[in-house]
Amino acid sequence: MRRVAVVGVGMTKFGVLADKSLREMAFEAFKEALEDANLAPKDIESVYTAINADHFSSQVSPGASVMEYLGLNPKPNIRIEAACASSSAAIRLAWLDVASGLHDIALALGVEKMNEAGRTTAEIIQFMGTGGDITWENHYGPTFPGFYAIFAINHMHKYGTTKEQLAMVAVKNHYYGAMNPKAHFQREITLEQALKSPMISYPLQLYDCCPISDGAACAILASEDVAKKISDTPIWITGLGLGTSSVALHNREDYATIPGTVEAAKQAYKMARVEPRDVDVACVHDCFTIAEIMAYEDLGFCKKGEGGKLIEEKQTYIGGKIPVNVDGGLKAKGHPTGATGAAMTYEIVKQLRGEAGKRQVPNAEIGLTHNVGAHGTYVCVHIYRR
Amino acid sequence: MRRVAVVGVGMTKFGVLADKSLREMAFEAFKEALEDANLAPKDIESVYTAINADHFSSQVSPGASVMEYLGLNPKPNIRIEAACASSSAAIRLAWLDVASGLHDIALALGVEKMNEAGRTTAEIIQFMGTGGDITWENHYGPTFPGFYAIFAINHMHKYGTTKEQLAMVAVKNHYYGAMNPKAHFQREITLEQALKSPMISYPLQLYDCCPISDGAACAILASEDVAKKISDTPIWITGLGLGTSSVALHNREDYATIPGTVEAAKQAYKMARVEPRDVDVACVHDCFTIAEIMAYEDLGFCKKGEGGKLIEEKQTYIGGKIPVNVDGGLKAKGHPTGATGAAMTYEIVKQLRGEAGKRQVPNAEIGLTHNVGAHGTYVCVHIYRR
Amino acid sequence: MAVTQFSFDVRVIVPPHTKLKKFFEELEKGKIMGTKCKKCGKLYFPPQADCNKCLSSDMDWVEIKGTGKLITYTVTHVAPKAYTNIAPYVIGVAQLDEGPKVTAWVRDIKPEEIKVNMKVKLVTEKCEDGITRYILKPEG
Amino acid sequence: MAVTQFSFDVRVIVPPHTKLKKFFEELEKGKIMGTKCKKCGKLYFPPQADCNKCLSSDMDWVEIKGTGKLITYTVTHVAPKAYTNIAPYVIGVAQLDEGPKVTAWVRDIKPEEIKVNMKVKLVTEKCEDGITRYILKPEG
Ligand SMILES: [Zn+2]
Ligand SMILES: [Zn+2]
Repeated sequence: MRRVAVVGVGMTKFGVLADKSLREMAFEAFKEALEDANLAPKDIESVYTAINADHFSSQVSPGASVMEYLGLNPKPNIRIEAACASSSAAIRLAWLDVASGLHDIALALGVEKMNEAGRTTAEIIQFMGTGGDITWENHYGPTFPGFYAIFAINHMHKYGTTKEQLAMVAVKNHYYGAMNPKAHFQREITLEQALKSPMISYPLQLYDCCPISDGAACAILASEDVAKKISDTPIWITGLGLGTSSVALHNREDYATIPGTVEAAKQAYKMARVEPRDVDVACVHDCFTIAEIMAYEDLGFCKKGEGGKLIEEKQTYIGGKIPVNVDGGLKAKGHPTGATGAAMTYEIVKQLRGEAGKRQVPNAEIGLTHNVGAHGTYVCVHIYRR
Repeated sequence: MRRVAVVGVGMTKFGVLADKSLREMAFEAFKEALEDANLAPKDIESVYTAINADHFSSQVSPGASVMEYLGLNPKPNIRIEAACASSSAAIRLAWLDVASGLHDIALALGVEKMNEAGRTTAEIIQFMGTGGDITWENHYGPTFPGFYAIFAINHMHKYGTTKEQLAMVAVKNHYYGAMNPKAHFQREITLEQALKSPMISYPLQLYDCCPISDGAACAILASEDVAKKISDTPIWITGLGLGTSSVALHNREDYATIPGTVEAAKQAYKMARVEPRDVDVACVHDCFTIAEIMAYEDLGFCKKGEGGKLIEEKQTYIGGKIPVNVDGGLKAKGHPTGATGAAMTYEIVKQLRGEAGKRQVPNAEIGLTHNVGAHGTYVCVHIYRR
Repeated sequence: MAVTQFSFDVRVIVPPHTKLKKFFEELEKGKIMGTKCKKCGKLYFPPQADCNKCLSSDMDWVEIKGTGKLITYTVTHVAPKAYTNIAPYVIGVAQLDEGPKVTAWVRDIKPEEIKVNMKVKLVTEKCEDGITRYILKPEG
Repeated sequence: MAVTQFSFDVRVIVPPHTKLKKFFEELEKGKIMGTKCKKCGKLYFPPQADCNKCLSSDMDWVEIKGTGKLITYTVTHVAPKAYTNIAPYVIGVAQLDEGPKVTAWVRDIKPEEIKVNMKVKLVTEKCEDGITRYILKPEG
């Protein structure tokens, strides 16, 4: 198994990008990554295109359409789907491709256009709800905020987690989003604003939820030989974990945890030979505020049930025990589902290179990304080292 | 890079399986493969679930739902999409997973439920048409028979290929389909029947087209050490190729070839260190009869333009130069898109083991599968050796 | 601006096509059925045609009593398009005394009176959209 | 048998949201526009906002003359749902004299009279469904 490094990253601004098509967003991220890696399109040997849902793109088999627009035919390409963890899964596969020795340079690109002209929020919510179990649960009209609200009620009941603690996650992520020029929301919010925002799915309010975003992000991976030749700042992927959980809620054992996260974290830490306390900076999947609190616990940043306390004590701010989502997270940076994992990798690469500007975590050496598909059906944890 | 073998295969009968859900079909194929490999579910370390389109399953992120039903959570799983080549792509990734050393035993499972109650053929055709370029070509009402008809007209014009030669492909594949208890159509047809069948998209008639099928198929791959321990008949995957072509017709150079096939074949032959003439038995992508004729040529079984002659001389029957689609092909065996590639692997594994019964190719040592996504946007070529 | 538009069915299918037909027939009659693996005895509710514990597909139908307690829930205020007219509604997860868990609407109780661990019972109900569902109601 | 059903839009979008808005505006006026990379000179038709040859996104708009010859075609008899009312119709691919190829309906000629290599010209037409398209017509 060869060592593999990230040698280039690129991403669009996230947001409602009404002026850009799926392919144009992908092109923009791809171009930035090539320039970052100092490579040309001809150097890319293999491609993994991550897109969450055909419905969003309207284009069936949308990965092929992106590939064409990048001008990369007839090279290898596969479209990867792991719900909201699609581009982390693509990075995992690009890693396998290079680690195995099949190729030296591989591209993992994620993109999603969730806001398409004429599509209403109620339609998007309905469509996304079909990511829950179609056979037994969909005819109760579930929503994604609802799935996480179900986790939140259980977490609050078991561990005494409060709505204030949930809101504190949003406040932190908006605080950092305000420092990120690529974030969907670049403004701070107060705890009061969050707690006064409209109820979406009790106990989750508007500010507990990430926005519906468009965007693209990508990473170029290279083998050790190539990485050392072309890059002064290769960022090594040293640990990879992939866990899964049931789609149907009734097949879960516990609603205050994401079983896929626990499994993925175990695999990744073991492979990277590190412990949670060794991680200097992390991007975790905060599609909803409760998700970030569960992530703290499931990733081992604190004991189970103490996630609420961790944010209350500001331990996940820069300067705290473990800075989390200092790019704004999904909550403020945005969550164009297919692009989200690659955008986490983008942030961690910038952090480990020391290029994160105002939101730089000092001397970050080991980084972690945690990307959850749907309500835990797919979970990728990657560990990076500079 | 470790050697990797197929140690177990399973598939449902293909056809209109009104009694079975997506998950139930997947379970049936999985169970057969486990029994074939003499393994238990706990032995599977990593899963790649291939499904072509969310629209068919209604379930968004359908791979997660299959994984749950197989009882394999929290193990790794990723849903793979490469249009009609999805499960060949899944096998490629399972190969990478094992070859890299990350896991020893991986499952690649493909499944598709195209016929869902209440869905009309015109709706299915419309939906599938969105696999063509959404931006520039879809508002002309293209269909998949139409894309291949466009290739056929060009091939006929350039090389003198005849409608009779196209029909001969259908006659051959129905001839072998009649010997395959898992085939969608298990009956022979005559050249006259084919030529008198209704026109679908000129020059392609009903018998030039594969049916709309439901079904599942899967393969279990293992590392050399494990394969030799658990199997008396490991079938080695020795060559892998993956090529791509543009989605939009206007970005193609030539309409009498599939550029992705040419590229994938080149990669696979080189990796396996074999020539087209070394192949003893092949499953090629005959979604339409012209596709099989182009495959003969693009895979190097004959010179470019001589595909029509090859079938006319019956060189692709058992006993001929290169037996092709002796399982009935997509034409008679059926084409549940996500499952098609794994079903090709199923056939080649059975052939190389000498377990293909009435349609056994004598002494087959080297086999090839060729699986085309959409109209060539993704093409996988795999080479197998017993 | 040239935009053509068409709709393609995305259905919520409570499977009309599967080996579980009997479940839906009994549901209409007010009975809630699960399946039990003849080989290993595992009880499936909602029912499954196949047992992923022992790989058998030989199942018995068994009636579900449906008593249990609520583990967690949510009150859906912002609903999907097809459900906006009935919002807010409560989706809960209950632990049945018989072993399995179940996801369903919690009805006949005000959202603010719902408590984790409250006793509930699964019953059938022909809902306002004409679909018969199993739902959770408070008990005792 | 409990089946709820709803439709979700699957649209054929001739992009209303992209940097190519001008194309659709000009199309309505009867003009067919392509883009030309200012950096490397590559001509794109249909237009693209980005050049994948040199990675520049700095493009000029250029009018397409649209003369060329038919490379291949098909006559669609069994059509998608939204197009069954106009079947049979001809979809062709033409090589334009200006370089690019184009896919479009071939109209104003009987299907049986169509020949590969025939001269064609790309023109705009407001079609029966109210959508303005570029289509191929026989010439000369
Ligand atoms: Zn059992
Ligand atoms: Zn250029």
